[in-house]
Amino acid sequence: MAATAAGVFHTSYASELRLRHTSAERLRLVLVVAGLLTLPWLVNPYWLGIVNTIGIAAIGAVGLNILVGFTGQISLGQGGFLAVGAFTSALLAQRAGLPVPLAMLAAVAMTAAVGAFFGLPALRLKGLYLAIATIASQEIIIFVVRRWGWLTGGQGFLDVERLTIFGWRVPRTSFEFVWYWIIVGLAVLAVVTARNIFRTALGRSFMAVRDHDIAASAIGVDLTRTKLFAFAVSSGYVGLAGALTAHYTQTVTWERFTIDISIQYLAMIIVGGLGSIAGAVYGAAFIMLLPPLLAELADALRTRVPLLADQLPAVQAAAFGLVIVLFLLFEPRGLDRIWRRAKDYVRFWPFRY
Amino acid sequence: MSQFVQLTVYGLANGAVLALAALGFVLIYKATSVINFAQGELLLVGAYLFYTAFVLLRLPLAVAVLVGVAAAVVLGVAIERVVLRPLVGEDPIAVIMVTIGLAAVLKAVVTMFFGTTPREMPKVLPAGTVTIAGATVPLDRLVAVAVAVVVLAAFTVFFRWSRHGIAMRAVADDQQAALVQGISVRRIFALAWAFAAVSALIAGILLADIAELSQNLGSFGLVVFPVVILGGLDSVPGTIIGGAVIGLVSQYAEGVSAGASQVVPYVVLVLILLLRPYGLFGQPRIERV
Amino acid sequence: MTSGRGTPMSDREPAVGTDKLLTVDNVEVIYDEVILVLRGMSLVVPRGEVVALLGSNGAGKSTTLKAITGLLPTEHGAVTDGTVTFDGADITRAEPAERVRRGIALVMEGRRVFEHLTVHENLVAGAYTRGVAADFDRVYGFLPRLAGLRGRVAGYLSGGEQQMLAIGRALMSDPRLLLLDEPSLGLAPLLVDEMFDIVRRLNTDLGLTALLVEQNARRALAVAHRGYVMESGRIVLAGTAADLADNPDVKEFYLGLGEAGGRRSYRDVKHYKRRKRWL
Amino acid sequence: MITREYRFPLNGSLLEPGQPLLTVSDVGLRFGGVQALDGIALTVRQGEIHAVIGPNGAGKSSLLNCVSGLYRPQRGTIRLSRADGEVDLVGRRPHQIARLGLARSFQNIELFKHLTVLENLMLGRHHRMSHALLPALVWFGPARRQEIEHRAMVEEVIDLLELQVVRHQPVGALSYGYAKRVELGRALCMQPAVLLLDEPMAGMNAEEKESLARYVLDVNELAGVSVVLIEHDMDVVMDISHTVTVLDFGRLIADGPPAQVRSDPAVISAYLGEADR
Amino acid sequence: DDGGNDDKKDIVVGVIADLTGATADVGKPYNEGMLAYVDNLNAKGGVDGHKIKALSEDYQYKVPTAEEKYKKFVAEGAVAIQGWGTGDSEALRSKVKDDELPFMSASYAEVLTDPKQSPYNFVVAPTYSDQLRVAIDHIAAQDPAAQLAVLHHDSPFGTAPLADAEKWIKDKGYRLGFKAYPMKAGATDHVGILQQAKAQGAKYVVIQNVSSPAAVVAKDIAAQKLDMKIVCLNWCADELFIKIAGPAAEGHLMVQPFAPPGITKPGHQAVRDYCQSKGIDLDAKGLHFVQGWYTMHAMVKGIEKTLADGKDLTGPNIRAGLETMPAVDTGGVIAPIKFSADSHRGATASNVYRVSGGKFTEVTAAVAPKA
Ligand SMILES: Nc1ncnc2c1ncn2[C@@H]1O[C@H](COP(=O)(O)OP(=O)(O)OP(=O)(O)O)[C@@H](O)[C@H]1O
Ligand SMILES: Nc1ncnc2c1ncn2[C@@H]1O[C@H](COP(=O)(O)OP(=O)(O)OP(=O)(O)O)[C@@H](O)[C@H]1O
Ligand SMILES: CC(C)C[C@H](N)C(=O)O
Ligand SMILES: [Mg+2]
Ligand SMILES: [Mg+2]
Repeated sequence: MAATAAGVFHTSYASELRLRHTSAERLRLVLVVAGLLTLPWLVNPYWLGIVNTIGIAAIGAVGLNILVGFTGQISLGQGGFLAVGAFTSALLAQRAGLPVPLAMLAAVAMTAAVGAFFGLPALRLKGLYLAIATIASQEIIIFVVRRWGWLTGGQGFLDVERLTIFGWRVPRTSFEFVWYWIIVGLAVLAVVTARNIFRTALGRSFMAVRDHDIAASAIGVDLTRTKLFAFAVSSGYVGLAGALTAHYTQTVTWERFTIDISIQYLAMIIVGGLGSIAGAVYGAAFIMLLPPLLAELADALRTRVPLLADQLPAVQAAAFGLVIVLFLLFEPRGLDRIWRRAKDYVRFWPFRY
Repeated sequence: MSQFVQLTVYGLANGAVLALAALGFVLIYKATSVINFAQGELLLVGAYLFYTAFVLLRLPLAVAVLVGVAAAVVLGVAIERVVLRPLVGEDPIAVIMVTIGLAAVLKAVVTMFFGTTPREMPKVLPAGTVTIAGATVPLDRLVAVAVAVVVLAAFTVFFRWSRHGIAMRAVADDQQAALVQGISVRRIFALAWAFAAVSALIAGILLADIAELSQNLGSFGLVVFPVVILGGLDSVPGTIIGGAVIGLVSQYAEGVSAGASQVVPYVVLVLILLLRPYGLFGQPRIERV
Repeated sequence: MTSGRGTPMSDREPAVGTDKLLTVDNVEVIYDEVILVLRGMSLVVPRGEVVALLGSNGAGKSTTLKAITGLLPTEHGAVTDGTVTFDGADITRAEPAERVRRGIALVMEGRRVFEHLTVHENLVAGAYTRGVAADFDRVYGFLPRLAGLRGRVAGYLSGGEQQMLAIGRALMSDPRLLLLDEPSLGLAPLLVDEMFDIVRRLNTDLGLTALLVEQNARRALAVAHRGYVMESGRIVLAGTAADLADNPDVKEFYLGLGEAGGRRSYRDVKHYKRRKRWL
Repeated sequence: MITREYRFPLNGSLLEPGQPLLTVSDVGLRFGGVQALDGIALTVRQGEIHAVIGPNGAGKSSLLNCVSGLYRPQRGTIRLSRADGEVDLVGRRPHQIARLGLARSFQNIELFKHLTVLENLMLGRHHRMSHALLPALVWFGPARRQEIEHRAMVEEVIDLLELQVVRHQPVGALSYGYAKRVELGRALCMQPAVLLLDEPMAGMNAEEKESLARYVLDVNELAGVSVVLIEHDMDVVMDISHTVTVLDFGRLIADGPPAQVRSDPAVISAYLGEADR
Repeated sequence: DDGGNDDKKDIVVGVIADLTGATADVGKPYNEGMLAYVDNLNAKGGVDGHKIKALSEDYQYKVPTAEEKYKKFVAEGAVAIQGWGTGDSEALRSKVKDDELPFMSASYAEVLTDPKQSPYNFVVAPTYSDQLRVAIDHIAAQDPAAQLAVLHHDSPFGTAPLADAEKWIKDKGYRLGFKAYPMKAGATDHVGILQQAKAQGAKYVVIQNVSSPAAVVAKDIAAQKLDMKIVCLNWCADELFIKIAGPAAEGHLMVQPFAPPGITKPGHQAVRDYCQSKGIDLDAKGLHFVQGWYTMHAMVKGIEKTLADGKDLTGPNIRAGLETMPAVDTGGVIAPIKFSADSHRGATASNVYRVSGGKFTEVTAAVAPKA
């Protein structure tokens, strides 16, 4: 925790409960904010688009980490919950004509409810058994979404109109730019609220269930309520990510929410660091950035080593897997851990112990 | 009636292959408490290894199978050496993630060497059909079931009674404690992966023969999840029952409504899990305070 | 080999300069690359003796045993300085399995039996390095209680039975040096007696050398030839068991004896800050 | 005599000292073929330290688990007296029982190992805190106020058990002795009506036992908390407990003041042995 | 750039290709065909002196990746896009409309032909619906009361023609029975569906899927000795199906808009010449290579027309170019491709082949759905 930083003395509990204590921490915050504020002017729309998808993924990953990393309930149902968020918001906005912000809010609530429902097996199942049972929720949700003609009018997908907020339609030319502010705003909100949860009794009870459910029940934590609540809260964030996907990509199709996506999100939080909000964000960035960066690299190679050109796509796919493997060999506990170590290293340098 | 028999035979044949693929999962889980997301890709690689030996190198069938097995063992051991050894003692979830990465690598490597077009392979299993209770039943499916049963029985015996089988279960229980018994956790991991690769190879050969040899074989990995969970993540005999149940259920569902067969196994799975949280034969976690 | 059957161990002369089976020399251990736990830990276990290692919670006793058995890497720990020598060979960086093969066995803190295996299967696992040469009869003979429990699942045994099993399992590898980490922990008085008796018999009957980490200092010093006291990662006191039992600090902090020499009642103890002389 | 000012009452029971607080009657529990408890009956009185001893596997922990709802006995009742009457604990879920004021520690240290000492102790306050989502998301306002309020109580326990230096350490890296103390602290933070301690002193040296015994005595004498104590160290048991119950093979073989139990021949042959008298 | 006519800017076309994904078996030769066409064209001087710069990237048949690649091409100044699957074409449809970028793909879904709904999508081949209509017409002519089982890929690609087909049967007053069955991805047999089809009394099994699962169906039919005739549409009506199904493929029918290299048409010559010069075996690459080649050809013709009209290469201008260009003659490889402002349906006529002796044999060439 932050209080290990040398030379910080607290005179009240309130001061100790703050998230940032040292000037270095405050400086970092200022830098991050400044970075976020200037970024859209520094990159082209393509990269800004990637940043936007990272932002959405980060919201979803934060949600998943609440469930997996903080409550210890491994879930492979992420894709299904994203789908619930996306379809709910899209349907409410397109069919019922609800204003998009309201539709998204309803999507969050809907996904939370569905999440809690599919969390029911967690009351009986533990660990990897639960993980695989959540695949069932994934498959069932996707099944419903695909086969229920009413949802998509039998087309299997829904078109969503370009975002209009209070009568103002996001212009085509500054599409990514406008979305950047929406997505970053919501992502920051997601990160801040999630961090807040884990400063309070509610969040602690989640972590207690993760670390030791029997002991948790012995101190008065209602396991049923807490597990279902964790599913609901987590799914709420995931629903937001799903709703954003719907309106940002202007189309909803189940093909976007398959088990592969669930695995990809799991990859994000593991690579980022389980049980870390910041880690979820790092992980989302890592997993979403890796393929386009590899593609850039491949482009560079294509012209230089034409012989390889034919194999490049496969090489890219292999490199994606390889980077993940190597990364975890280097630091099995994730990016968040690397970041902390780097901070410690700087802080304690030149004294090692 | 004949329709029922027909579906049953095909269901069992699918179940047999599923059980073989599931076996690899179970072996790895038993020894390392890790879910191997690369199991489907092991199967894919196994099938292509056999293809290389049998078709490209034109080795006689028996030799080709042996070469395939040897190559699978090498692959399993190599995976352990290069990617799993440094992770001994780490949180299993990190290892699970590594297998996800590994899956991407293995699949891409197959694409690099063999391209994306399905390959033709001469039939290895007998091609004829027999008639059982009015149903036309292809011989290859029956042989596939037999092969699977033999292999699975062998592994069951190994785990129950051999020293290495017990050591493997010990490692799964408590790695540190196993280490101080002089059990080389690495060796056990290597063994588990080698076995998993071999069972995947066998499943791959069968699959390539009864269906086709293409990169899509990799997708079999995910299909196997309900099977392992149903039988119990750590139960070798459980894979047989799990495979049979899931194979049959999805086949029957397919015979009634084509779309439903994708979701029915999962529904069955959840229902069974609610009654038996550790699957049909899985070992409950001992939780005493 | 010892011949001291029946003679009180504490009466014996220290075996300084004799055949050293195990030497831990100036070992430094760091966990997680930052937590320094052992700071120059040194001790010697002469062949044929029982050596007691005392120390308060967190002193680093278990860590010392992990350094000897090579378990540290599994806990993000590492020996960053110093050497561990067993029977003349430097084993500081050897694999755990290699150390077992050389003849070191550990009874871990908290028993750590293989919960899902039966008692007999636990012993099979313990005999892994021995292959077919495993001698079950010897262990069942030595610990007859285990024979009756053969087929029981270890996870559901009571604490005392698990402890027996842990010792039996360690014996299966036919070790020359047995390391015991708090073997009497959680045992009922009768079993504590039995436990220490087993340790004594291991030494006298089987000729095993033992390094015994214990909180029950009185009993440990009674069975040991010599002892060490460690605090904060290094040895602060060493000597024959008898010498240690006489040391005023050991008396006060490890034996719970008052100034007068008699045992203080727990009721009479007041809050106090420790005032150990060696710190 | 040490005197301490408690700003917060640690005792959650309103009964007068000496009144029956926890009454176990005819409790029977079996696991497959093992009869872990067989017709156990005992009464814990307000203000007492009540020791439960017996050989390994006698059923002591099982008894505690029945009381705290982790096991469900097949037979018998376990009644807790409160100011507003008696409640039967059998059949209630563990968290409900905890909320009735039963706090416990575990034989093998069951802490939340990735959390800090402070967070573990704050979890002891869990059942007295609100867990509404909205305030938690916002933090500023009720959530923060609540944290500060309960933190004051937790600090009192930190002070009592001298845990200041490890306050922010994750408990996973604590040494055994500290971990045991944190577990005691977590139970104390619950302001329990009864404190159930399962071998709190196992694995400690004399000095550490002395200080832990002191903590338990303080909690009992100064704060008035009733304690049920399972312990194998007879010196501790005989010195600090008021009543001792002895179990053997799931059956109660003796019950009474320490001196009486100590000289009971059945207890000697089943448990104590000659050496430890 | 590489010397010569620096003054003429390269024309950037983005190609979203499946090179390693689920449909890579056909996606790869299709992509190669496109790139081969561009290479050939550039070697001959390009379009009006402009070189075509085709940016091709693998999207692994994943919708989100397709979106990412699309944005990348837009950022790199692409004036037109070549897509691939139905899923991603439909996902990108509104983007394409917003960005005003002409978009062709290998998805021949009917919705994409209507300029009112999809103003920037162009479909070069007969739609899946038209192909199925041709199949239905053919079957109705053979066996007016036959039962028809349509086995389809379980995705938008598979379901695209179903509703149209049912309507077609009704509108034409056919007495055919019709039932659709989704095929489970990665299945090792389709016996369950075939049992249902058998119960339905199906004589014809129309398959709207790729070759491998279609081959599995053929093998199942053979093993079960069922009396059913397969009719493969576009994506399974290829050499690969014949190869994998082996003897089980014999006698089955195919509705295929593109003439495979094995059925020699004048239009194959240019492709063959190019391949020969590069040492590529066209017959091994198969008909999807040709398909890719002529799809790109159609796109380039539209660009050529735009330039010829003296207009800048903007999306709307190219769209106008495509809509106003004369019918593209492919030398019989596919029926002439002609777009108009009201219809982006490039062609309606498909060929019907039968597999015999492991080869395509023409049953009827260039039949359009009955008027
Ligand atoms: N895996 C670990 N990571 C970080 N710190 C550790 C780890 N294991 C032990 N420590 C720290 O090392 C110190 C020594 O621990 P060790 O377990 O060796 O003590 P011990 O003497 O055996 O104590 P006890 O009598 O309580 O068992 C303690 O302060 C502990 O917190
Ligand atoms: N969850 C369980 N499943 C099966 N058997 C159990 C379970 N819990 C306890 N037992 C059995 O019940 C009996 C009593 O066990 P318990 O743990 O209560 O003993 P104890 O008196 O606390 O012993 P110790 O002093 O060793 O802690 C033992 O035989 C034990 O094996
Ligand atoms: C190969 C095919 C499945 C791709 C096809 N173009 C589609 O519509 O998706
Ligand atoms: Mg220790
Ligand atoms: Mg107990």
